[in-house]
Amino acid sequence: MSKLIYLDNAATTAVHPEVVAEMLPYFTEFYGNPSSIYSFAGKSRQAVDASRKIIAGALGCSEKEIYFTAGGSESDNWAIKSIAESYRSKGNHIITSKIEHHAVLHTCEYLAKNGYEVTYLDVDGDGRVRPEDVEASIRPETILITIMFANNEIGTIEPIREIGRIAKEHNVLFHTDAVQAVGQVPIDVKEYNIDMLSASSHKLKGPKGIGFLYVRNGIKLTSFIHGGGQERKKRAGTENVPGIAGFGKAMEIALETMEVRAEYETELRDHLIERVLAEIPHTKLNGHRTDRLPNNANFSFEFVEGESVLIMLDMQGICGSSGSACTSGSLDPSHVLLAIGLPHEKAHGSLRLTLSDETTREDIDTTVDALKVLIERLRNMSPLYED
Amino acid sequence: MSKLIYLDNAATTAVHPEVVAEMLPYFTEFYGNPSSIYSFAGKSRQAVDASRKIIAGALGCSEKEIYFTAGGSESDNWAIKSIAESYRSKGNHIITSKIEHHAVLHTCEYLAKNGYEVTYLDVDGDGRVRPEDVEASIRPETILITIMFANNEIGTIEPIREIGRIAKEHNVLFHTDAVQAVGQVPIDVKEYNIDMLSASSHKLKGPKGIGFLYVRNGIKLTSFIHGGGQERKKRAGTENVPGIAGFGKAMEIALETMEVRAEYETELRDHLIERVLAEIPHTKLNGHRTDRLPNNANFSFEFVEGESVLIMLDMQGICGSSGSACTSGSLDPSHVLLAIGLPHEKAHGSLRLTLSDETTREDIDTTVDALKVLIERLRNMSPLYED
Amino acid sequence: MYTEKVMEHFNHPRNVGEIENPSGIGTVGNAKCGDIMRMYLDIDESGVIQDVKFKTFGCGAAVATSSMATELIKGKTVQEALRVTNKAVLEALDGLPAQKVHCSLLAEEAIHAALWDYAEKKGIIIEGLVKPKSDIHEGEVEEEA
Amino acid sequence: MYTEKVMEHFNHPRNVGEIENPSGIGTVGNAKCGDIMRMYLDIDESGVIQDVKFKTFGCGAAVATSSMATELIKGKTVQEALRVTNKAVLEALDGLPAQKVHCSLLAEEAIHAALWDYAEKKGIIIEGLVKPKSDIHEGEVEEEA
Ligand SMILES: Cc1ncc(COP(=O)(O)O)c(C=O)c1O
Ligand SMILES: Cc1ncc(COP(=O)(O)O)c(C=O)c1O
Ligand code: FES
Ligand code: FES
Repeated sequence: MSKLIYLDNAATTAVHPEVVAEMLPYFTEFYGNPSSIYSFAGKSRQAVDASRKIIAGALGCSEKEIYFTAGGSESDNWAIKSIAESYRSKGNHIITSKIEHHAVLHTCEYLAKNGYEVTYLDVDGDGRVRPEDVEASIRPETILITIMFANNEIGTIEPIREIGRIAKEHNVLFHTDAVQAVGQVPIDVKEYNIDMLSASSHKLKGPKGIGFLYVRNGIKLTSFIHGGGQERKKRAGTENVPGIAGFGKAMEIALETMEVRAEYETELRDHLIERVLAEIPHTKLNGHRTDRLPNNANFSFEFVEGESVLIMLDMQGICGSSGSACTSGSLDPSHVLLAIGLPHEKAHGSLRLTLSDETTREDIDTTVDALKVLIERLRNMSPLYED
Repeated sequence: MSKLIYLDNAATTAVHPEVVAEMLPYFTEFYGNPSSIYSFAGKSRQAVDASRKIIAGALGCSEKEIYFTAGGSESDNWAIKSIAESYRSKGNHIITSKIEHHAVLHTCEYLAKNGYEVTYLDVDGDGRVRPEDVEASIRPETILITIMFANNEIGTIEPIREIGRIAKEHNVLFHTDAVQAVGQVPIDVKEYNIDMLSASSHKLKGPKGIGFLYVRNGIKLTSFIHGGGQERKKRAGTENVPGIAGFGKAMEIALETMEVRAEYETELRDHLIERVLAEIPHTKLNGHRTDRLPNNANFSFEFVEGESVLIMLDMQGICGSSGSACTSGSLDPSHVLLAIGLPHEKAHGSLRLTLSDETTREDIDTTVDALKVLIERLRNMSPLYED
Repeated sequence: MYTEKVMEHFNHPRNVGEIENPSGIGTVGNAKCGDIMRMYLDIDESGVIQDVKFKTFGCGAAVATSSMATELIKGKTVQEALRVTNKAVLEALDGLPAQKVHCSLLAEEAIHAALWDYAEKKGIIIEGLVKPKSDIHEGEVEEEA
Repeated sequence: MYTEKVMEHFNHPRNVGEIENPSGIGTVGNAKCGDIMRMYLDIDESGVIQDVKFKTFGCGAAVATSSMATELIKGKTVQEALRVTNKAVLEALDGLPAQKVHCSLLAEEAIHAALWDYAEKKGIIIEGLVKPKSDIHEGEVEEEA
């Protein structure tokens, strides 16, 4: 196999070498437990503090508003379940959208089975929640609006600023799953009136297994993991010091490079989109044409099935995805593609390609050339295709 | 400062260099998401599978009974809350002990506020739960017994086999927090009738931020973190592949070296205990004299306060603890020491020293020599001490 | 995920295509669920399957099982073809991942559907053959879309 | 965790010990909570603190604040000593971690307790001094244990 062309950076990213270098000392040299009293443990504590500071700086919040978790899923679960629990006396209604990640959707479904009411908002054909729908769904008993910052499959960026404004006006808490957006697009939680925000390190060249939840000061936060006094007594468990240090470094690099990266990736992405739409017939771009993550392209190829496309790409050393990584093992079509109005058989034939700043124009061209051939091959094999 | 003498291996351990080597490729080389479909991700999936196999082998269970988590605290929370939720229709009574880790105690307290009844068993002067007390506490509505395998402060090993037998006879589920025991003493979950078991990697030279929960086949397990289909749909979140790989390697090493290590550490530990008791007056060993973890010694020095002892040790480059790391930042005396009958002021003056196989006899002698002097100094400063 | 044999058949599927005026044709599956398989059979007077072709809209396993199934029934009698179960296809492919086993059922069903069509056209009854439930009549797919 | 000044005072505490026949003695804190501090004052006829000693059972912050407090009041008049608040001690030590601030209150209280004892013995009233709540009378500690 020739060089690997990795176009699945929305599933997970390679860890940046500088991030690994940042983590290494905390495995074997400064391995102390940050909660320990001796000065040796100070090194670990400092690493945690420094990372928290970088992250708080990145979001425009205070360090005391950042709680480290084991990843985006934990952050989503914690945020939603915590609000459900703490604000139960105020109400039992939660507003979300049909295109959230399963970490949000399944948590909402769990709550729905336990006495909560959930409104799942429709999205438009580009995958955007309509702010007016959010507003119209608010009831006296609404305790939480949870809408993702950017969608993981189709890359569409949601109107977070408007939703934040509406949430504030109606005095309803607003959580956003920003797992795909953090480190990719600028986010200021105060400016956007975000009350809680979930993030995951491995989506921005940090290590897997570490994330954070931002919780605005003043929000009643319950513990999700009970135990020791870590994370201001709200999230027990010995701190994953190398992970936290790595996340901080990854965030620092992401911030420094954001502008240049976005420009570079957007151009490549647009090149990819233009070539695919021009050269492969019966093809559609999913998600908003411009209001999308700089590195995301998502296509539907009519008459072919997604897994077959992925396997054929794989045989040429190209890594893509047919939706979110977590569901690509399952046989259901993507709930996101169905929500933007795709019929089932097209929802089965989608391909997500997500770039990084290490992707080259040559990678893109190789991929498009390969796609042209293999889509044709699969179509010739397809009982749905008559040309 | 001279060489660091690290005697706080119960708080956390240095990661074994071979474990770091095992993890490294999964950061930058085989960084794929194990759920992805392309062959590149197969490397990640294989790493996860291999680790699970090692761990299942270590406990004598099937690979399908091991669920990776972010650490011991999450495992404890998940196990207890899951049983509480799934078996609510059977009953609402949980039996635990007064000397559990806070990850268990605070979870039980949380449940107690939500309609569950919890029996906190007393322990004897050595910190041992009496199996007959467990049996006597079982009621028709008892759904769970959760007793730790070995105590993190005083090192006492609990009568797990007897408790497992009782649990089985009465058809009550049995969870054990084995965070301090896994990798230190042999554990066979089938032989001991353990239904669920919590472990954490960083206690056995693995990385921080990764743990597992063993759940016997047939137990109704609810999701704690909802979302993607990872861990047989029971624990969502992109797998921490390097962490999982590292944990597997750490477990492998721990198993291979267990016997030799236990013998070595036990001898050193006994040397430490003998010297301290012989050379420092008004001193008591906490925990069982022989039925304790090979690497644990815990002393109470009358008339002195624990933090002062720790700081003085620290000034000589010796790392110890005054209880569990999570509570050493707090000002409360150890609940474990109170439970074994120590009066408050003695519970404040305790010192835990936990060895590793890298601890030398010289380290121990240096530590005892230092302790003799500093305890004397602190006593001379103490208004409680009249010699 | 897939065995070498599966990958080989996926990558070089045997007997892809259509047969004009086939003795029997069967389409099974459902585009909504992401898989459709169509089998064309050319059966001679003595009941031997002279030629077989398929088209598949489906995952890698669906393609590979179609390919293998056609290989297994080509040159066989109708009765022999009936005995080519999805288990036989699975074994010939060195197995499939658990969640993909249902894809191999599709191939079996498609053959049965084509044989049923053949029997209907000929006005005969094939012993042991029951009417396949999931047969999709021509045009239905397009209507549903 | 602790500043250099705190560590320095912890490591080389000034004025540790006892004074025989002190002008005033004060013990505050509670062994149950893990801290007890005892102050001895030697006050001359003109009300100047000629000597001060302390004993502390407590954390590093308790030791350091006792030490610093004794330094700050030594050679001062009773009135001046009264103005040595825990804030002054804190500042002199370049601060303490949040959860350790209460330890510095102990030093202030111990001084007040010793001054109260001195005033009682002398039969005088020290302006601005209120009876410290947490004074522990001799022997009480042992009884409680
Ligand atoms: C007995 C026991 N249980 C649970 C834990 C929690 O483990 P972790 O810190 O990995 O969450 C610890 C250690 O901190 C422990 O010693
Ligand atoms: C939008 C979104 N939310 C949540 C998650 C879950 O994050 P993690 O896998 O780190 O738990 C992901 C990625 O998997 C995601 O893309
Ligand atoms: S054909 Fe349905 S998943 Fe394989
Ligand atoms: S004296 Fe109480 S904690 Fe410092």
